Amino acid sequence: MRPNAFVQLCFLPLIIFTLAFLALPLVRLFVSSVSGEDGWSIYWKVVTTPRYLDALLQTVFVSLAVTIAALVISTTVGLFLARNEFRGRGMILSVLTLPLAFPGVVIGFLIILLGGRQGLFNQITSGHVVFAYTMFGLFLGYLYFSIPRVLLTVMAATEKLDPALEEAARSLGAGSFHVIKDVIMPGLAPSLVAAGAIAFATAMGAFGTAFTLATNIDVLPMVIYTEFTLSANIAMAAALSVVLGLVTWLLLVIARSFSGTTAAAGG
Amino acid sequence: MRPNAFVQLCFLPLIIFTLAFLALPLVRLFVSSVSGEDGWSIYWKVVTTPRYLDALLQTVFVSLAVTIAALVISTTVGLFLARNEFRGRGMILSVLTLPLAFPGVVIGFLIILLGGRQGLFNQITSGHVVFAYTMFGLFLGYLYFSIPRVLLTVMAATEKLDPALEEAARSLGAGSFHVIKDVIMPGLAPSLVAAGAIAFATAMGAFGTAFTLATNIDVLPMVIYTEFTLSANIAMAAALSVVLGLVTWLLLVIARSFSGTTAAAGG
Amino acid sequence: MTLTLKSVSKTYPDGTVALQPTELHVEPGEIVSLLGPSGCGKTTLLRIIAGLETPNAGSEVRFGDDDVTNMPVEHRKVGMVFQSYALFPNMSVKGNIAYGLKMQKLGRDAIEERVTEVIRLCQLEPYVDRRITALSGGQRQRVALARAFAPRPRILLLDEPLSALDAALRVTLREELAGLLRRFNITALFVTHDQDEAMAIADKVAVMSHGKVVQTGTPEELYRNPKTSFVAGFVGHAMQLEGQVRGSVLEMSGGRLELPRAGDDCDVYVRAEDVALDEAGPLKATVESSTFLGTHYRVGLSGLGARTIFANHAGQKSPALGSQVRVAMHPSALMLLPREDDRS
Amino acid sequence: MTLTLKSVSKTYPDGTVALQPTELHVEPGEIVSLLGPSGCGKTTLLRIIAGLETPNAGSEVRFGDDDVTNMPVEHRKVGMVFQSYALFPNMSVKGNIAYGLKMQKLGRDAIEERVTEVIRLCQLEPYVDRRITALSGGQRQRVALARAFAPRPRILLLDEPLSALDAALRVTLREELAGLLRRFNITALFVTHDQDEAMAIADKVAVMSHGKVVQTGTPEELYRNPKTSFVAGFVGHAMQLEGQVRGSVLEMSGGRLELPRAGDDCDVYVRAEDVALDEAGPLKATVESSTFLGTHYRVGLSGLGARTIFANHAGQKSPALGSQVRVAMHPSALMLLPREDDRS
Repeated sequence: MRPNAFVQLCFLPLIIFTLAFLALPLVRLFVSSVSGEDGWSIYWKVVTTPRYLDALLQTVFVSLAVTIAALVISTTVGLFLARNEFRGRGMILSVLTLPLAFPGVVIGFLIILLGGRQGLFNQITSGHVVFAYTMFGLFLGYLYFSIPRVLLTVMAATEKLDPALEEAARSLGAGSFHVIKDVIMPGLAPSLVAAGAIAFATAMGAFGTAFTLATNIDVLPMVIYTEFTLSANIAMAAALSVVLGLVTWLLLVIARSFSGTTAAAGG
Repeated sequence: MRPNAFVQLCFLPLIIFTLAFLALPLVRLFVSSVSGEDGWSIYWKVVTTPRYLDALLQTVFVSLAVTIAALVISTTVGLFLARNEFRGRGMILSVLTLPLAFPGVVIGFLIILLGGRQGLFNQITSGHVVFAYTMFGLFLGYLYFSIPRVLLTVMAATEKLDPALEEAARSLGAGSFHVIKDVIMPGLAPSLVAAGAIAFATAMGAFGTAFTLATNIDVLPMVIYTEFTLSANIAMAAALSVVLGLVTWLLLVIARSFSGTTAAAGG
Repeated sequence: MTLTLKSVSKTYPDGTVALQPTELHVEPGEIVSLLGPSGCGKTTLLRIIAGLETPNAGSEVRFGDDDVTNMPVEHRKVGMVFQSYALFPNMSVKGNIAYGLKMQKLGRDAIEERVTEVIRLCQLEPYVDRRITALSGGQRQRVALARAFAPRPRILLLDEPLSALDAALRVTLREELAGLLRRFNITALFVTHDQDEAMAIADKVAVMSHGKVVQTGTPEELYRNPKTSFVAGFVGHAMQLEGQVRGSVLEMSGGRLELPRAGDDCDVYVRAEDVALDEAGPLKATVESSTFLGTHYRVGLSGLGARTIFANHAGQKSPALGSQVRVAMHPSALMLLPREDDRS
Repeated sequence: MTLTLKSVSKTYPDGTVALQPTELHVEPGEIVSLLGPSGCGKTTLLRIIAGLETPNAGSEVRFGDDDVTNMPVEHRKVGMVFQSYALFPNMSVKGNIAYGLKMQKLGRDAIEERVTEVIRLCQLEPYVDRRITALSGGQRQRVALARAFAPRPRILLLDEPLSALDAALRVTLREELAGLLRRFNITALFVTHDQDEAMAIADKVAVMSHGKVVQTGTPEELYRNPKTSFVAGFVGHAMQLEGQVRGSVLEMSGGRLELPRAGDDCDVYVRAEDVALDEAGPLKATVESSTFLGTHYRVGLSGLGARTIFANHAGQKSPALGSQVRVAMHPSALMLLPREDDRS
């Protein structure tokens, strides 16, 4: 009946192929995790072994910290840039989005150049400030990574806010504080949730930065890498991957239900 | 005169701080690259040393291939999913976007589980198909990574297409092929350019996947890591980072000028 | 080309009845309007004729002798003008107009010739190479019309062609559209919810309500001789007079009104232009509001029933607010219509 | 509260003059409309009064005795109704209406009391706890009005309050709005491009053109005694009669028309309702088009000049297309207006 039924028939094999391509590896991953010598209890082991649990908690913690910091900084700066026209605005925007072009490894490298043993800060303070190899260094690296992404989302959302809403609030006697609290923040909320979810997911999985800073930072992707490559403990690596994936996926799903379908579209 | 001048004054320091935070490391990176023993000629060395040039070209090549493949697959699947309502559609969408939750390391790991020496394909074909450690494995890994992101962008853009445009073309006698060529593709073009730019930038910088597959794949982020950590050749690592950043940034800028300001907002 | 619909109906998968079995006949060259409030099924009917919507089984759509019920839209040779115009933003004005001709695989010269002809007819010469985004609303409308008309369609279908324009433009473009359609000399069917628009453009109007065509006729027929209270209310804004009909007299709270005939099972309707402020009138009312509208005052009268009755008063001065006036309505202006439930 | 504007003007940074020096005086309780085509500066003027736009130096805006020229909008105590209504989507109907009172830091009971009062006045009781997105266009308009009115503003400013509604609703809501504004008993100023809207709601209309108020008066004054051709054309659609004025006679291509007085430097205007088809009329014309509009036919006449002249013909039948008719216009209906360039 429908005239493009033929075209749809052509699409079908592609869909099946794509699904298989995307789903098969995940099934395989899950099977691998429970086919080690521990069987299903490997997931119990993840939760009870301090090394794994600590890594998981640390990863979630630093990711949350980065998400919150990136949201606060980017929202403030984004609002300012979206609402003010001045000379050099275009240049500032370009600089702010430059980090988008650099991968995680380079970002880790940048952090070492600044906060490493031969880094800028250490030179200035003559040997007192080394933060590159700590959790704080990782935090800064991830933050560096996240700010431009969140910033661009906030600015796009700000441009879509109806300026009449703000004017209405002001005509009713609202000062700047109330305009931000009652009009701008509720208007930006969906975009902030979406951007935050992306920032969180990115931080959860960031490997390049962590690996470059290396040494003794135990974040989950690092542990997975170690288990797999160095210890050849495939089952545990798979189990940890499944846990990491589940946590991130849950958060993305929650964010999407808060902010409509656009949440992961920014990903 | 303007009532929120005070608030703007408060923003200013934050802007300056943010700019410094984002710009300072980059300046430092550039300074590092030219303050080695080669000075400025290090950039000449990048272009003339086969190892570096090959890595750069290989990285650009595999990124382009991934971008094109992801665009073709995601556009076809995305159009089909956006235009057809059927049972299980929600589930298919969830599966298609699951890879968003997994970081590069895990993706690399997945590729090994499938195409490695002990991988699924090798078991099925009894020892004939091992592709995990080749450029093709890397390509598959990146593709796995890119499809969901491009797919979501395409679907969001498809929903925004005016269905009346399609109906208009059909009422003028256009068949399915012409509808896609004359109406749908031009309508999706800005989103496709934006999504493609993001896919390209991500592939250019992906490290986790490459590192997990490891061994003899020379992509740029790997070379940077090697130069920095193993050879302690900081100047060359910095120079390669600058080149990588510039290439990616140029592409993002070009894409943005094609598709309006939304290009990098998806980033 | 004649257009014939036989028991065309449409039920959506969720059970909503968008269109009850409908008959319609349009003569060659006739311009017919489907008029009705939003949600009455008029757009569904138009889309079924275009082939953009599939009617229920048993429906029949004929273009002349050709049964097109199961023919896909791209083979029906209809010209469609969409509410949003749906012009291709990636093509110039000329590209849009030539599109249908290209799809017919005509030769270059033939396309060029026809495009030039249509552009001249629609007075689009100054805009030929413009981008669609550089056109005003009225210009877009003309391009949409030219695009639909260029491939010589069998029938032209227009979906609320003026509703995307702002009020000030609408009246001017209404007359332009009416002129163009007549110059095209083509069978045309257009949907609108605006009775002025339907009357100004169409030869014949089909009034729809709740998925059904309730009356078809020339604008004059519908206005002067509505068959239902819905048509009376929708075409010309007739107001119901509340009261008790006794023989050929209506007893209202403001007095007794003579009817043109006995009408015991009828409701009585009148239009504002037939309500006269007349010192010798049989009814008493109080002036509640008064609005100057240029040619006349629109005077709101209370006391003639629960609802306000409006009178178009053409005098130089409006009666004072709150004053008592006497009101007359000529029996010939009163419409006696069968009592019915509006929703049926 | 009186509103007084003294030489208020506005030039944008890019040099565009949005508003030439303008005087305006509004009496307490008066409802005044700013009427004009889009781009005439009426919205700019309204926004300057609200405090949302800064006028040029030398401008003066007074609310009663209070010079508010440099006062920011949040301290001006104005009630503003926006074209898009701009209701807060994250608050309920009640939350929206209470917002202004909360900003005044009133006590809970005082807020509750005032909100209840305003909700009753605007007949919003059934919607109190609804989300904004669950309201129809007409309900949104009433909420926007209630929200602006609740904090007892000194003046109510409305920016095209009806333009977001579709045509069918607009006429009904026009009367509802007029009623509410009068019940509020507040000084109000509203912007519109629709002359019917301005006439139906306002006590006084200020017609604007090209950044200037060109005439102020009651609807009747503007309609019957326009001072410029722009006002005559915009209020009541007067048409210019082309021809040569010789003493008190206009020599047209269709014949000679008697004028009410000698007017050698004048253009002559007439409205469609004053053009009569009359066998004894002095002018000859050809019927070009005819549209039935219920109360009358709108007959297009050619031969009276280069442009088509329309006549509202109230008869039961329209003259045949192409037929020759004779046309009369009563001298008292002709408007002699100083010849001028419309753009000035």
